[in-house]
Order: sequence, then structure tokens, then C-alpha cells
Amino acid sequence: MTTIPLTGGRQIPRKYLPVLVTAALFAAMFVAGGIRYEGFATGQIVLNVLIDNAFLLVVAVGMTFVILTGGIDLSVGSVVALSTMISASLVTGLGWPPLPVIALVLAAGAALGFAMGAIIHYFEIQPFIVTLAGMFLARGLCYTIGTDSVPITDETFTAFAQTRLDLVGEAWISPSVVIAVAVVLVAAYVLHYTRLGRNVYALGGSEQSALLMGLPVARTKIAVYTISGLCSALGGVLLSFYMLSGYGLHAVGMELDAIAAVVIGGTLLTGGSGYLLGTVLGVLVLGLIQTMISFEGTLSSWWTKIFIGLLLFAFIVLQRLGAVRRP
Amino acid sequence: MAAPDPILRVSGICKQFPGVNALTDVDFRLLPGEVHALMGENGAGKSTLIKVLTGVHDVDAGEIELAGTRVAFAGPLEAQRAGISTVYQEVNLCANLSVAENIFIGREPRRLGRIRWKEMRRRAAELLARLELDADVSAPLAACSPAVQQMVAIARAVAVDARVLILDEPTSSLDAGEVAQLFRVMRRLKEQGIAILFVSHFLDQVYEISDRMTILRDGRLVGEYLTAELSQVELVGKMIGKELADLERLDGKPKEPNEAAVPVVEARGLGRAGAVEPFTLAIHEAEVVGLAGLLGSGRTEVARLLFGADRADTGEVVIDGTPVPLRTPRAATGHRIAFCSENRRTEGLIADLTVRENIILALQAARGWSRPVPRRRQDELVEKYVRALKINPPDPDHLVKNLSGGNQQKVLLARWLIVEPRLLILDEPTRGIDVGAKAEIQRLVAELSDGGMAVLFISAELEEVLRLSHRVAVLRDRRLVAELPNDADLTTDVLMRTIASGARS
Amino acid sequence: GCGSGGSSGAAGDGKITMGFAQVGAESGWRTANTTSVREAAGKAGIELKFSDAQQKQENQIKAIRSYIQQKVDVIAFSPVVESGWDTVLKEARNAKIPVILTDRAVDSTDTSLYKTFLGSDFVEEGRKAGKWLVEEYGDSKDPVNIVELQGTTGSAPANDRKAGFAEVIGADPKFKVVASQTGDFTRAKGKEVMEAFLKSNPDIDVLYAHNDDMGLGAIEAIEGAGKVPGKDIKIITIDAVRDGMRALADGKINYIVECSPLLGPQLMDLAKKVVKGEQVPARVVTEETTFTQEQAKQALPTRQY
Amino acid sequence: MNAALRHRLFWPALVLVLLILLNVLFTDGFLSIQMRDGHLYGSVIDIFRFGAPLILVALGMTLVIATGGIDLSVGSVVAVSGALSCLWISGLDDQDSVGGVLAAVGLALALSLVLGAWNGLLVAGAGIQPIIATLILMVAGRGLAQLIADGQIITVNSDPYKLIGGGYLLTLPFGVIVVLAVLALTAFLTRRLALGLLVESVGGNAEASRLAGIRSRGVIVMVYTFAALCAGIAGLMISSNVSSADGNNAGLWIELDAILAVVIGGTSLSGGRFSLGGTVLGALIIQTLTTTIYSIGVPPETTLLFKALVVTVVCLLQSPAFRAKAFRRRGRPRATRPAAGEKARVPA
Ligand SMILES: Nc1ncnc2c1ncn2[C@@H]1O[C@H](COP(=O)(O)OP(=O)(O)OP(=O)(O)O)[C@@H](O)[C@H]1O
Ligand SMILES: Nc1ncnc2c1ncn2[C@@H]1O[C@H](COP(=O)(O)OP(=O)(O)OP(=O)(O)O)[C@@H](O)[C@H]1O
Ligand SMILES: [Mg+2]
Ligand SMILES: [Mg+2]
Repeated sequence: MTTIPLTGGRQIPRKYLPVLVTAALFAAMFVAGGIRYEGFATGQIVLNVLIDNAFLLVVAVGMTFVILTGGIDLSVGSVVALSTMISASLVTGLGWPPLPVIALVLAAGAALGFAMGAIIHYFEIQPFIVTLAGMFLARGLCYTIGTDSVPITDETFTAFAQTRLDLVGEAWISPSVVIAVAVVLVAAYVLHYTRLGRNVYALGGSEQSALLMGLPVARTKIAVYTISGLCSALGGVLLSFYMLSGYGLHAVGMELDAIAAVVIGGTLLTGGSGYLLGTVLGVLVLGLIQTMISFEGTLSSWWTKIFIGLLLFAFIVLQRLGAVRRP
Repeated sequence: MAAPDPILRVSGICKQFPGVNALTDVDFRLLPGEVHALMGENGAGKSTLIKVLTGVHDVDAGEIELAGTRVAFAGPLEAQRAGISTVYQEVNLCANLSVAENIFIGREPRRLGRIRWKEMRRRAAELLARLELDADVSAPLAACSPAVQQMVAIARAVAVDARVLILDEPTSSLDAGEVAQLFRVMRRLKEQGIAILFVSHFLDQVYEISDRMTILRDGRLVGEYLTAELSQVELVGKMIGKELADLERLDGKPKEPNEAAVPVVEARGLGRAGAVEPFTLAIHEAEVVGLAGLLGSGRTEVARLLFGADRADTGEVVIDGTPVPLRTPRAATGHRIAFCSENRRTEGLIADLTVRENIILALQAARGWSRPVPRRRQDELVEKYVRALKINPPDPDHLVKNLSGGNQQKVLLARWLIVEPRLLILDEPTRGIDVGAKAEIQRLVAELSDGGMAVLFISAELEEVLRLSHRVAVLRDRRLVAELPNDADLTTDVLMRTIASGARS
Repeated sequence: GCGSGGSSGAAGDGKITMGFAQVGAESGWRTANTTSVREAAGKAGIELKFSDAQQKQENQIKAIRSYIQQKVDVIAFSPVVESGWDTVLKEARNAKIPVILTDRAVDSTDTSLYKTFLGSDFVEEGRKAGKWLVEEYGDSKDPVNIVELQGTTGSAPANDRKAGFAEVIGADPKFKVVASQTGDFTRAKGKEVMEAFLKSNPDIDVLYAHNDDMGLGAIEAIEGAGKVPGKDIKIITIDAVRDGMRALADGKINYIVECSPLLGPQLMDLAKKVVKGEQVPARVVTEETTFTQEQAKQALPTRQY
Repeated sequence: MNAALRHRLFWPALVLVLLILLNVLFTDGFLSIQMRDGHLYGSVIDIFRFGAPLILVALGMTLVIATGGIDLSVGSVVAVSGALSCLWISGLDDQDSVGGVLAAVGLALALSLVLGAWNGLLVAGAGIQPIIATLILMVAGRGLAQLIADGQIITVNSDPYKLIGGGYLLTLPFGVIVVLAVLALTAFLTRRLALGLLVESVGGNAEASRLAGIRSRGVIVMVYTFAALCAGIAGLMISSNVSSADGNNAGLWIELDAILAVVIGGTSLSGGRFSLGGTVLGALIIQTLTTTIYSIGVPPETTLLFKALVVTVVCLLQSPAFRAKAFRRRGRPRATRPAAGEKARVPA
């Protein structure tokens, strides 16, 4: 009853359906783009989407943890910006070596996430508001550090930014992609094979039940916001590789992109249901939409927005239909 | 028998909620190797005592001792670690997780920190097999009936090595076979020296399993008794504070309904793939039709189809001789069909609203948003049913989530009674309701049907079905297999046999 | 073949393809800039691939990367910020696609990454505004109370226009900036902030707004407070869009520093030269001027935007 | 006194008073209200006047949130509505004609209703999660606004139109009168009629509401439509206030402020109970905060820090859990406060 029969007699559990539909639609979009635009249907296009969105992917992984518990984290975009700003000002401004700086940035992101998680849990304040305050705070700290964009000229950073890892043929990826993929794998392992991960799902299913079942609710809740803070900081580090600059206006509105990616991937905002693979697909879909728009190449600024909206709409409606129609 | 030292002892416990004294100066002790029943009417404070014991609520005053040492648990987690395993009244599991996970979450079998899924499923299947439950352990819990969920919760509680096992109304949604199975498990645990605290409104069950009982009334201790030394009549008297005479049970069989009555609602070949096979069933004016069957036999599905809560794939519903499309509950309420769901927490009440708002909800929904029920009329209706059903506390502005389980059930019933339906579908209406209120509800159903209302009555208690129904429809494996008139020949035994054998015919 | 790339790639028919990565459409100024580029491309017979980054640098980088993938002949873009372009510009150079910067420079030390930079100088605009003020109050000895409406916090024009202005007036201590707040480059915010300024600072002599729109909003606030814009409070703005010029001609604004968005024709000329491989100057400054009230009256009828 | 202390709006109200006191310290005559040109003039009036659009948007948002949804598209609807009305007016021969302005207003509001119904249908009809359903319009709507205005800022010069956001009636800012009217209407619909009960019921438990016979889809479509209507009116106000429509910037991020206002006002984002009074109070706090930042001269670099601080303080003060812990820390014995102490909200 809980499975749908597919051809060939194999059974695919119903819970994987949203992710599968997303994957199928992504493939369809890719093919449609290939038919419409010259030079589109190459493997490098997908790799470019990954290269250009590695930081978003990492941030979205953290967001997935939070959303799975039924929470939300609006601070991620600002924490990304703050991370680039701290990295740039320490590396360029004070001449610190890169590794301690990166460690410091990760610690700062995790600490901010920890603080927000603790406030959310112990003072029973809604995550939306606490993380909105966190968003103001992190962005404000950026401006306090400086309002100008700070270039990063450090060799390690530039080397990392400009390294190309060649794959077969012409295809290549950046080291950031490797990091992002590693983060995804680790996160998927944590979610599916550790107690922390299962507690995250339980918390999303029902916080009250989780409490009565004797699960460590406080620890889990604080942990997911810490993880999200950490992922945002890491996303910020990747973004500073990508941009080689720190700037208070980086990543404005990235929280919405991250949330959209998670939700497009089939995760429920009410928590308790969803997969990391869906999030990866969500990020790829958003990236592919953008790629299609730049291949289109003739859209005015406003048609760009309308077109993004329409693609998003078509995608989500098809995904809904795909996920619901099967008996 | 020389009484051993109690494993759990509480003294002088007080617990107040805003406006309610839930517990006042309660003493209680639990001995190892006994089954101890906690008795009392709805709202007497049983669940609150359990929650105080396990650290869900803080105490205002009083002491708790576990094996001689004073304890104050900060939450269920700590209580669990100290060896107190609890099944709370409402099923408190995570519906999004699989059955196996719900049993093991928090103590999954691991190797080097990695959860061993296969091992976990194997153990879960074993455990359920011991409870004689045949469920797919990797299916999400949400796909299981309340009964299966209840069994899973019990399985979770007995899976650990606990010194104390607390079961708050575990049997309210189980059928006879499952209850027997549960009791077998409880007896085995008892032999191992585990202390079991048991709450139930079924007196027969309490007398079957318990050694000793503690009675609460209005949050106060009435006393502690050996089960063998207290008769049922005395027990009920102590619970409600007056003599049982007031509570005369409905006798025997219902009166014959008017033969010529027209069917109010008739299902013709109504069915839904995966839920129930097409069935035909007519319910007449002034008639109570009982639905009997095992767990998961499809009783709830029948009710939901008749109410339009699920869409039927085949067949039609005929009301007063004309086929009508019943695609939504709204359409059904438009034809004055009412449905009291078995799952009050997820499908019935709106926890954050008040008693008053919950009671008038269906009436208001039928009138639409632009025609509010006048305040005066609300007060009249709510007042009337709060009194008739003895909803406690009788404060219409109390939030429903703060009511005891049984009182919540009464609120749900009141919601549908005030719309004066022509067909009232009651799915397990007496679940979790104390003896007094249960008799009250049974009397009410009989009265309503005498007054011309058609009733579809679903209950896991066959006696209750027999006592109220004019006709009993029997379901088995999601098929309607028999329709039996409730004449002198129909007894619970006959019914049981039909349920057991019907499919083969 | 994949390797051929560069100037001869997509343009088999000899037509030049240009990829243009615009910042966004955040203001009327920007829209005029986009229109100018599009029209000029049409006239010059250049095929234009346009993309809108919605004010985000990462989007611009993505767009440029996709232009490289599409093998355009030349890439032009207006950087959202100065820093952080080296990586993607190197990719362009490796693909042998020349790059032209418009409107704003990048801070890269490696000047071989782009062919030329065409655009205005925001710091200079701030200086021009300051100079007018210094001249206007040349003879007076009284302190001059200035309020400043800044652009979006952190944005390049806001930072530079503030810096250039401060540099010039800083020489004379009688000029005092009594309040400075961001108005996000919009009329609504300009009005709201100005109202608050008017309440908390009774004597304001001069308003310096980082763009016309905020100035126009502030004019409404000033009128609402019962004062006469242009007389009781002198107003200096930057941009010279048509609404601003009209207010200037009406005497409500005192001085506007032009910041011209009409870069299209110059850009197309440069693009053709660059694709052909001709030498171009490393820096091309747009022709810009300043307007007093008198000049505005004359210029108004022929204003294009 | 004790009753006031326990009122759920006590703490937000306290914060508002504190903010106003802060202003009084920094600005002379902050509380003074004068008569100028036959209308009221002063900082307090300004707070109401500039806060009017936010209050409106937040009112609509309150109902959406009460159904357990969220509407991210209100900012775009603000922009669309302003752009359409200004486009229409700028095309009139006589921009001062009342009929023409009314037609523009009607047109803009009609389009807002359509956009709201679109959101509602996506949420209720197609079953798409609200945040993502309204994200579509949030992105595309701003494009639509710019498309209507052709990317330009449309300037109009119309006295009747100016009235909506910048004018005065009976000495009061017209916008404030509109807000009062919409507030009264909302209060009537929800508290006098039964809409409020149905909305709270759907937000509290959607499935149970369906089984009680509530047409939850209808209710949901209605609240999204209403939210868009409120946003449309706010859009008219914002564009009228500066006599121009700015498709790109009008109402930018107003959705976040509106949600913040709703939550500060005590409505839970998970749906259910809502409080209109709380929302108005929340919106006023946000607007006063903005005004405070301008008038006490917080440098732009630190405004966000200041905002973060105030938001955190409001939320902490409002949280019963925080107050309980803060009081306890001060060493008050628990036994003297028997009424508090419910640790987890667990139904029986
Ligand atoms: N969280 C709460 N807030 C306020 N009052 C509560 C709360 N929980 C329980 N109560 C009240 O405390 C009293 C005792 O409730 P309790 O749930 O312990 O009853 P019970 O004996 O378990 O009844 P039932 O047999 O119906 O389950 C009731 O009056 C109930 O309304
Ligand atoms: N073996 C099973 N596997 C999966 N789901 C089941 C199984 N048995 C029952 N269910 C689900 O449980 C729900 C309740 O079943 P049903 O309504 O048929 O039970 P019922 O006869 O009303 O019994 P009760 O109300 O006592 O649980 C249905 O939604 C059904 O899909
Ligand atoms: Mg109970
Ligand atoms: Mg059932």
C-alpha cells in the first residue's frame, strides 16, 4: 500500500516520489534547453551550474537540516556575507594566514547558529523571528567592518579560486565543487545513519512526541541551527573563493534561494519529510533556470524576472502533478 | 503477601493549571511486580499524575521517590534513563517515521555510531511478532490505523529494560484479541518483577489484570485498594462519588424501529480502491446500524466514504431516493450528515480554540462565514451540551487542548449534536470515556434514534454495538460480509464467529 | 571545434556577438543605460546577448561564464562591485574573448584582463558637488548645516559620492554634515528620511542627495514642512534624469552633477575596434557635465532620458 | 495592574512606549502635535502616516499567517498596483480628473485582487506550499511592475491621486483614515462575522476543519485575495505619497517587515490564533524604530545592528519562557508562584 509498482516489477517507495519527479523534470528541462539553445546540451553546462552554485549548495544543505525540523533560518545570506567580509578583512587587511582565518570564520558562523538555536529553544521564540534578527545582526556587522568591497589577493585564496580540476575530455570543475559534494555526502550520512539525523526527522514529525519519546530535543534543535550556521560560514568561504572579495552586499536574498532550493527538492516546510538529494536537485534546477535565461540572451530585466517566475511556476506545478497523480 | 518496598512513591503531590486544581495532595505508591490500576473519571487527574511522575510537568509541591531516593526529572528523557518507560494517553509517536524507527528511535542499534537499519528492522519485526501484530515495519507510521499505532507505542515502551512501565489508556483503541495479547505481555513483565501502572476505563480489563488500584476523584486521592477486595459497584461508587444506582445500564436490546421507515442514506456499490470494496448499505430513519469488524477491517473507511471525507471510485450515495455527489465533507454536512472521527486530535478538535468555538464549529461551517451564530444562541447551545455531557471544567472559554482526553471526546460529540443531523456517524465515540459518561452517551444515542435520527455506530466493543444497534453490518478484510438483524439470536459470540469466518463465504 | 573559441567563433557570418552583463534595473538611470546599449547595438549591427544580474555579483559572474560557454566575440559588463573579478576574467582571457568594462572599474592589478574601461567617475561627481557648494558659500562666514541622503549602504556610488564630497568640503570647517542617512536611492525613502531630518534638525541649509530620486522625495518633505526647496534649503543632487532636470529648471533644485547613462554608442565603437584587434585607450571617460538652474532650462527640451 | 501585566499585548506596548521615550530624549517636541495648513503635523503623525502602508500589508498578512500560510508576494503587489495606477493616470488628458483617478485606483485594486486569487489558487487549489507559491509572484510580480512601467519611474502630477498617500482629510492624514477603515472592516469580518473563527480553525488544524465541513479552500483563497488587496491599497499609498511609481523599489522587503509586525503582535507563524490589535502595534513598533534611527542619528552602517537589538529585546520580553527564566534567576522562590510552571504545552 505504501509503494507504487513501476514497470519491471521493482517497487519504489512512495516517499521517494517527490525527489524522483524533481529529477525527471530536471532532465526534461535540460533536454528542452539543449533543443532550444545551441551549445547548451553539454556536460559542462551542468558542471558550470555546480561551479557557480557550490556555495549555494552548501548553504542549502544546512537549510535542509533546519527545515527538516520544521524550523527556518533566514540568517544564512547575511552569515555568508559576513564570512566573506571577515575573511577578506583579516587576510587582506591584517595579513593573517588563510587557514586560521577560515577556521575562525567557521567557528563564528557556528557560534552564531548556536546562539540562535539556544534562543529559539530555551526562550520558545519562533525561528523566523530569531533568525531574522540574526540576519540583521550579521549584515549589520558586515557594514560595521566596512562598507567597501575588500579584494582578496592572498595566494592561497587565488590559487584555490583559479584551480581547475580537469575531468574527462574538456570537462572541469573547481575545488569548491569537490568541497560542496563532500559536504552533501557527509550531511546525507549524518541524516540517515546517525542518531542526530534521525532525531532531526523526529523533531520535524512532532516536537511534542519527540519530547515525550525522550529524545534530546534541546540538543537536536540547537544542533541544526549550529549546523546551518556552520554551513553558511563554509558557503561564505566558498563564495570568497568564488568572488575573491569580501563585501557587505554579497548574497543578498540568498536565504530565499536556499529555501526555494530545499522546497523544490520536495522537502516539506512543516518538517519531517525530505531528502538531501532533493536539495541538490533543487539547487541544480535554480541554476539551470538561470543558465537558460542567459542563453536566451534577449530578455529585458523585467522579462527576466517574469521568465524566472514562469519557469518556477511550470516546474512546481508539474512536480505537484507528478507527485500526486500516481495512485 | 508481605509488601515489598515500593519502587515508586509519591507523597503530597499538588499540581495546578491556570484555573484548575488538577492534583491536590495526592499520595501514591507502586510496588515491584504488581499491576496497579489508576482509576477515576474523565478529568480526575490520572494523566496529570503520570506526567508529573515522568517530568513532563513540574510539581508545585510534593515529593517523588524512585527506589528510595528522591528524584525530580527534568523531562521524559531523564525519567526514561532512570528506568521509567511510559506510553502516554494520546499516541505520541512521529507519524513521518517508519514503524521500526518509532520503536527504536533514541536507542537504535549502532556500530561505530552508524545506525544498523537491517538489524533495527529485524528486531522491530520480532518485537511486533511477539505482540502478534502483523505490520510492515518499514512503512511510515502515518499509514497505520490508530490501533496499530497504539500497539507500536506499547512495543516501544516494552522494548527497553525498565523497572517501571506506565500505560495510560493503552487499550482504548485495541480490540479484544489485541488486549489479550497485551495482557499476556504485561503478565510476563510482571513476573520479571517490573512494576506496571495501568489506566483504563474498561472495568472488566482492570479486574482481569490489576492487583491493586488507586482511585482519584477531582484531583484528590480517594484511596488505595486491593482489586480482589473491591467490587465493581463499590469501585464505580468511589470514582463518581455516588451510588451506581443512578447509572443504571441500558438493558438488553434496543427497541424495534418503525418498519416502514425510508432509508435516509443508502450506499449503492460504494467503494474505493485500496480502502473498501464496493458495498451496499442502507440506514433508515430512527435506526442505529452498528459496524463490527477487526482492526483495519475497513470500518473507518466506510464511514469516511459516506461522509465524503474520501472520494469514492465507484458507486453512489442516495439520499431520500436521489443520488447525490458527496465529494467533500461540506457536501455531506449540507445533507445533514455528521461524522465524529475516531481520531480526535488530528481529525477532530482544533486544539488552540476554546470549548465554545470547537462546539459551534460545524454549525458555523454550515452557515458560512457571513452568517455568524448569534452569541446568545452560542451560549445556549454550548451551555446545554456542556451540561448534558458533563464536560469538565464546565467553562466554555477553556482551551480544548487543556481538557482531559475524555472531555475532549465529549466536546467533539457536542459539536455534531448541535447541528441536529439526520445521519450521525459515530466512529469510536466512547473511546477514553469513563463509565458514567459512557452510559450517558449510550443513552443519548438511543434517545436520538428514538427521536428519528439515523445513526451509524462504530465501536471496538461488541457489547456496546449489540446494546445499541438495530442492525449490525460486519466487515472483514475491507469487505462488507454480512448484515445481521439484532434479534434475540445475535450475541457477541455469533458476531465474533461471523467476523472470523465471514470472508470465506 | 571547441578550441577555436574567441573572435571567430560564433560569428560565421562576420556579425559580431556581444555578451552584455548588466547590473540590474534598479533605477531609471540604469534602465536608460540598458536602453542606450540595446539601441546602439542595433544600430551598429552587433548581436547583443543581454543578461540582468539583479544587483548580484554572483549572477554577473555566472552570466559571463555562460557567455564564454556560448563563445561570444566580446564581453562587456558593468561590475556590481570592484573586487573579485580575476577568476572569471582569466577564464575569458583563456578563451580569447576580449572584455570591456563599462560604468565602473575593477580593482584588479592585472590590467591585461580587460581591454578598456568606459564610464564615469563617482568620486569626481562627489567632488563636483562639493566644489559648487564651496563656491556658493564662498563669502559667508556662518556655519553651513548640511544633511546628506546616501545611496544604498555599501554600494559603490554611495561610497564614492560621499567620499568625493567629504574630501572637498572637509577643507573648510564651516561646512558641517549634521545628519547623514541612507535613502536607498529611492524617492519614498528620500522623503521619509528627510521628514525625520526636518524634525530633529531645525536649521538645515543644504541637502546633498546621492541621486535625483532621493532629492525629489526630499523636496516633497521640505514642502510639507512649510519650507521652500531651493531657497530655504539648497539642494544638490547627482544624475540629471529628466524629472530631476525639470525640478532644477523649476528652481526646486539648485545644482545637478550629471552622470550620463548613454554609454551605448561609445561602447559599440570600442567593441568593434577590440574585436578587430585594434588598439584602444585603457580608459575612456564619458562626456559629462554639470547643470545649474539656467543651464537646465536650456537643456531640458533636448534631454533624452 | 496585574491584569494589564498579563495581557498578551502588554510587552509589545511597553516596547513601543520605551521607543517613544527614547525619541523624546533625543528630539525636542517629539510628542508635540501642531496644526499647520489645517492639518495635524508632528513626528507622531508621521509615524502613523509612514506606517500606514506597513499596517495595511501586515493586516492582510495576519489573516494569511493565521491560516498557517505566508505571503511573500505582497511587496511585488505593492509595486504592481502603484505602477498600474500611475501608468493610467499619466495617460490621462487631465490628470486632475477625479473620475480618471478613480478608474486608475479601481484598475489597480482589481489587478491586485487577481494576483491575490492567483496566490490563493496555487496554495489551496494546487496544494503548493505557501512560501514557494508566493515566491513565484514575488519574483515575477516585480518584473510585471517594471514591465507596466517600462522600467521607468512614472511620475504623475495629480492632486486627487496625491490625496491617497500624501493628503489630509478632516485634519488627519488620509492614509491613516484608510487604515482605520480597513482595520474596522477586517475586525468586522473576522470578529463580528464568523470569518475569524473559520480562519483560526483552518490554521489550527486544516484536516479537522475540512471534516467539520469548512470550505477551507474558499477561506484560503479569500485570505490571500484580501492580503493582496491590502497590499494593493498600500501600493497606491506609497506611490501617491511621492507621486511616482518605482517598479523596482516600491515595497521592497515590506513582506519581511509585515511578517515581523505580525509576529511581534503575538500571532504564531504556525497558524491558528491571530490578533489584529497586536499586528497594528507590531507595525507601529517597526515604524517608530525606523523613525528613531533617522532622528537619533544612528549611522547607516549600524542601523541593522540597532534593529537586530530591538527585535531581539521585543521578542525576549514577549516570550513567557524568557520572563519565567529571568524572574527565576532573580531568586524568586518557585513555591510562591504556583500558577506558573507549565513546562511543556502537552495536551492531555
Ligand atoms: N496543560 C493543561 N493546562 C490546563 N489544564 C490542564 C492541562 N492538562 C490537564 N488539565 C486539566 O487537569 C485536569 C486533569 O486532567 P487529566 O488529563 O489528568 O485527566 P484524566 O484523569 O487523565 O482524564 P481522562 O480519563 O479523560 O483522560 C482536567 O481538568 C484538565 O482539564
Ligand atoms: N496492515 C495494514 N497496513 C497498512 N495500513 C493499514 C493496515 N491496516 C490498516 N491500515 C490503515 O489503517 C487505517 C484504518 O483502517 P480501517 O479504517 O480499515 O480500520 P477500522 O476497521 O476502522 O479499525 P480501527 O478504527 O479500530 O482502527 C486505514 O487508513 C488503513 O489504510
Ligand atoms: Mg487521561
Ligand atoms: Mg477505525
